Amino acid sequence: MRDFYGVTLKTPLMLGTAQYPSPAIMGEAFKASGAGIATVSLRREAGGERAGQAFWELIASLGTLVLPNTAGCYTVKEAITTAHMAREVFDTNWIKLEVIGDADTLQPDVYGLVEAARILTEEGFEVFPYTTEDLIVCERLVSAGCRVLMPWGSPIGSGLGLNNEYGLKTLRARFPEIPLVVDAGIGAPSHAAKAMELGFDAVLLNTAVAKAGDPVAMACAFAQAVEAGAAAHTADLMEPRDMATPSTPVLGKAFLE
Amino acid sequence: MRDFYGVTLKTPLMLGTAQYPSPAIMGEAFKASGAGIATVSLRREAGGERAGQAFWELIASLGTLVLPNTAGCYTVKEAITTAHMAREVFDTNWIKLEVIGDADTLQPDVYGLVEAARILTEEGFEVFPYTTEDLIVCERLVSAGCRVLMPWGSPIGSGLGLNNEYGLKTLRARFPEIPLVVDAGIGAPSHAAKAMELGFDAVLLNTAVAKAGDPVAMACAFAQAVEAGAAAHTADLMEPRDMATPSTPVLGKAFLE
Amino acid sequence: MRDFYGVTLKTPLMLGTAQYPSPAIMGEAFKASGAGIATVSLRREAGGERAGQAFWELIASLGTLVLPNTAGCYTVKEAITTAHMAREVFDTNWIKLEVIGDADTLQPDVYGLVEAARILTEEGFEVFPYTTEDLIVCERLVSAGCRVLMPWGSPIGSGLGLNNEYGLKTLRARFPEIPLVVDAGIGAPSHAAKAMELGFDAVLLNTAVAKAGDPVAMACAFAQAVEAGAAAHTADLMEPRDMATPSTPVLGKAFLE
Amino acid sequence: MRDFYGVTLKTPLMLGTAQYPSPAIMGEAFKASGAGIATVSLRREAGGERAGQAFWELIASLGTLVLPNTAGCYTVKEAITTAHMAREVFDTNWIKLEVIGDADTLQPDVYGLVEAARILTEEGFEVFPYTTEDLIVCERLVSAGCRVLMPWGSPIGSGLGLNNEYGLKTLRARFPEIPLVVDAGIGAPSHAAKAMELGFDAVLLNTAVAKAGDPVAMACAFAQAVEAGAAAHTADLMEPRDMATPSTPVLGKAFLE
Amino acid sequence: MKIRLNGEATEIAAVTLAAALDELGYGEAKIATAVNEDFVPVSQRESTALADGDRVEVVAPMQGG
Amino acid sequence: MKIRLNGEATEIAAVTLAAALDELGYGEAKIATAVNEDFVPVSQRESTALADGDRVEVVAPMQGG
Amino acid sequence: MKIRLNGEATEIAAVTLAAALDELGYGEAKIATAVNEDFVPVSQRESTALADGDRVEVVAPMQGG
Amino acid sequence: MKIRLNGEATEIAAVTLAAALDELGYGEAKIATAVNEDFVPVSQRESTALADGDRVEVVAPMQGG
Repeated sequence: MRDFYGVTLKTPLMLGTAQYPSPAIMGEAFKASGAGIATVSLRREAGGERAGQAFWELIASLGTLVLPNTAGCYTVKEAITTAHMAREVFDTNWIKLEVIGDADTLQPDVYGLVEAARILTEEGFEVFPYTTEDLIVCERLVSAGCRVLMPWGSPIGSGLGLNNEYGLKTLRARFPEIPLVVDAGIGAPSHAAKAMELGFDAVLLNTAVAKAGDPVAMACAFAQAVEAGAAAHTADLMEPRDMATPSTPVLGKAFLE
Repeated sequence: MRDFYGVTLKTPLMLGTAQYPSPAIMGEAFKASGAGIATVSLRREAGGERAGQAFWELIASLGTLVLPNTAGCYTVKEAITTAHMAREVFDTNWIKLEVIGDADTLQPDVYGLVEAARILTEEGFEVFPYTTEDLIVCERLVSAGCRVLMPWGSPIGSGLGLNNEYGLKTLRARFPEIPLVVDAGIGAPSHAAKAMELGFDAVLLNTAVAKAGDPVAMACAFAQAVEAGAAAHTADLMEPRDMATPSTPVLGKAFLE
Repeated sequence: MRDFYGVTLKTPLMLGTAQYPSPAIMGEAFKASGAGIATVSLRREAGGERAGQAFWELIASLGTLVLPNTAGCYTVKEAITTAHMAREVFDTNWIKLEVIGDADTLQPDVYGLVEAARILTEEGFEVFPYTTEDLIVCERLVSAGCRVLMPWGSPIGSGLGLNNEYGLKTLRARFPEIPLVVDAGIGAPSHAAKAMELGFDAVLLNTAVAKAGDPVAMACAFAQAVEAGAAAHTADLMEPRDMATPSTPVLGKAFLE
Repeated sequence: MRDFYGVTLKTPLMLGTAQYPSPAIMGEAFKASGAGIATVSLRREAGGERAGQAFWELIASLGTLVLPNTAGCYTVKEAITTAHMAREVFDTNWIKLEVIGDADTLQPDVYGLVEAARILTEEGFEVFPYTTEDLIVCERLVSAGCRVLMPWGSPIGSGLGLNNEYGLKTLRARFPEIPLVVDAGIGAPSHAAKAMELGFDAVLLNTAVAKAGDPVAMACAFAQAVEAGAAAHTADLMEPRDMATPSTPVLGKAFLE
Repeated sequence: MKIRLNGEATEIAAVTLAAALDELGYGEAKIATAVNEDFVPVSQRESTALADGDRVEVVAPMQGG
Repeated sequence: MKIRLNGEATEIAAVTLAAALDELGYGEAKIATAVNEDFVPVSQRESTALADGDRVEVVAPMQGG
Repeated sequence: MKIRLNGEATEIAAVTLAAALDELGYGEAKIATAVNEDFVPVSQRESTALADGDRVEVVAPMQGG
Repeated sequence: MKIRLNGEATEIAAVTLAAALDELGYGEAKIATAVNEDFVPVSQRESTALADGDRVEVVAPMQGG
């Protein structure tokens, strides 16, 4: 099994911490789903506010690994400074690198992304780049030192699933050694299962769980779906056939007409 | 939760018993997946052969409910006689009614199907009709007394998944009270999860499990996938959106450029 | 080329006459598109009203073949009586047979359809049955004497296109001699082109043209699309490939780095 | 209508000149389809060979505009030198800029592409960049001076059609002023029609025509399909509906049962 | 007598379908007819007697899909 | 007499279905039976006489999808 | 002097980042800091002098996707 | 001297690109040239001296997609 910078995941599920109805529900979603990695972020805090403190204690209580992101950064400079602040606050070399190129689609700026990935790698970070499914971009990221790739399925928060299955398949075929995570756009467990059936190593979710009618139950549903997809990939799926064949051997059928 | 002729399923997974590498592996697939219903059939047996006896003991040991089928029957007469023989041998009123209309696609003959369903219902059978996703056909089956509907996803053994999602959605919307099972054509856990996300009550599989590289692991994968899909349907899936929205609140973002 | 009860179509486009902004625009749509067949219907008329007369003169001026339908008929009896009235009024043996099974989806009742098709054929009609893509149903229709099949692409007026491409492909493969028309559900020229690429003989449209912003231009667009699809089918389409190959021979490339 | 560096296309069809069974058939394909732009390339020639001369005379006889490409270039340097040689030989400032990133998928290297586009624009070229559907990459290309964008549909020669419709739609929405061409991957007229229905300005094809059973007929089929799609986009397509509605007004239906 | 014409209660003096159509103003209109849900061809309108309560349908060409 | 057992020509001495099944070695096997395409339940095997040329089907449980 | 704290004009007496954080009530809060868009680690807060108009960012953990 | 012409070792007497192209039989062919990976326009072929080992590329129009 492919490892994430030396860490083997307990489960192929990574879960975001934003947009839940309440911190308690968020905590439940993690406990119930067994998600092994929680993505977190940073924001400005006023003196005496201590909101970050409270959130931090909640996260610490989850017993998951923490993956800080650089959400909302539009430049290499912002992303790098944010990464440094995150490393100090969260005490980890892991960084989910987001260099956003567009405020509507929130898609990666693949130019800033590769540059930031190279710099951060040189500075000792272990980079989880949020990228498109572009093979060439992914090769650049690997050359820059990334040992994990996190292509989007579709735009963040869209829930559209896997917009370019062909592109994701190509990545799996071309990076047999690199852990691949579908990050963003997954809206239903069937999408997550499909990603794992393609041979991906994990799925990173947030909106589909946090905005579900019942986030805790939905988190569990996704946990099962990713394990189902992973198991199916290992167990070797049947090839679809254009010709139908009987499930019941016709040999020895009684003659009754 | 919808019941199947008074029976509440332990799990939404129904599993066929054909085409496994060995009876032992088949048994393992059932035990490991917890499938609550096993489909079975009948075939000619010679005096002293006792093959049926051995198979029967294996099935009995699984502790599942047994759903005999009328596989390979092309006429109402054959199907009805087969159903009577099955009722006696398997000691159950349940019958998975197949009236096949074509030897290649193995698809239902919706004319013979409705007639046979009516007759068998009158004779006290509890009919599980293998049908197409045709709304009108399904209304006829319900009028004929069927309290379960089993539309195909795609041709038996094709593994193509859900060829007509729109048709399946229509059935769910139009038969809120009737248990619906996708029977035939499912090739991967993501297909099964999708069917459950549409609000179906169960999935019936055989080839995708029996012909997998590792049938036991694949059976478990499907068991997880159907539960994931069922849970997701209950937990209320997010609506896909054509516009991307951030998972991380932009409020309070540090200004670093 | 397959003929429709002895008639060879000028173009593979059949056009409905309902829902246009005005009779004049409808007339233009026919003239501009060169559609060779116009579907028409019957409705109650009061004494002295003469609305039917006016419509009839407009249709007659189009110089197309006329295909009366039995739209809105829910029983065999209604459909047959309507067919007889249509034969007298429109002076043709052709009838687009609709036996509707559901008021919402307006889908065919495949039971009434086959019975009505048999009776009408015996009474000398040349039946164009509006059917589903069900292979067995289509075999029954052919046995009942139909020499044309008109499976739906998706529900009437939905514009969803071809909901079950696999089913349509199967029909083409199984009825090499019978003219096949996709009737209902087509929403865009790309849908119509696809149907023809599958080897269908014609497409019947109404809503997608009549409800377009510019019905006349849209009718022409569909006329081109069906001819494009038909020509492509004849000219033998390339097989899609999962591996990319260069369009430009690499042989003899200059070495410039 | 959007113009291509001041040129208004006669038709939305651009056609490649490679892989035809013979030069004569290629010539016929152009004449019959009316394609207004022919893509061409360069290759090494030995003294006295004059193959290029013969090909050039054939192209000149077509009376189309000529769009030279930089096919097979993997570096900025190669692409730029090739562009200069092409400008001299073909006597045009137009260049279809290909900077290939991978020998299997032949997909663009979006890093080299943007750099080469900037340099060539500064040197007075009018660049037609072969790119992915990445919005950010396309914004960079526009900033670099490109006034045409040519995103791929799927890998060159694959015939898979539009792998990421969502991405293409996004480009159309975000670049209302820029002519957009789907370049590469189109395999059937229905794909080409779809691209135009999305509001694209043209389609560039080669393999699907050259490798068809009858390239001349296929070229015509594509010519019709792109015009159909363009007309449909202008004529305003109906919105697909999830609820079916009748094509025939039910008002005034005769009561016959 | 009272018939139902296209679903509407209607009083007519005529006793045959042909006469009724004239009386009701259909004249030379391009129509087809049914009585009590059975088709009545032009050739039989003269010979088709109407009785009180008969259901008469008169239809004409219209737009269709 | 000569019957067809599961499609095969077979010579038997027995004159009832029950006896035939014993003679043919089915003993206690878990089977169901049909004669000339009609189901014959266990309860009627004794009383079911066989005639020359009868088509007898004997089936047992098997794998199914 | 006047600095901009998280984008807001703020008057402080302190002359080092560390002192400023105390003065502003951050105390033991779990925070990270940047001055004029450059990260300043905890270890350098003492030695980081602030000048009039400096842009100081103070961030803390929050939810993220 | 020895140059590489389109990747092939080639012996020429000419000392300018223009002369080399004549010597090599390109005459009036519709070609473009590069020396050591740099484009050399027609206008500069006369003035472009070749040195031993130079890499000369000569290309002509061909089919392309």
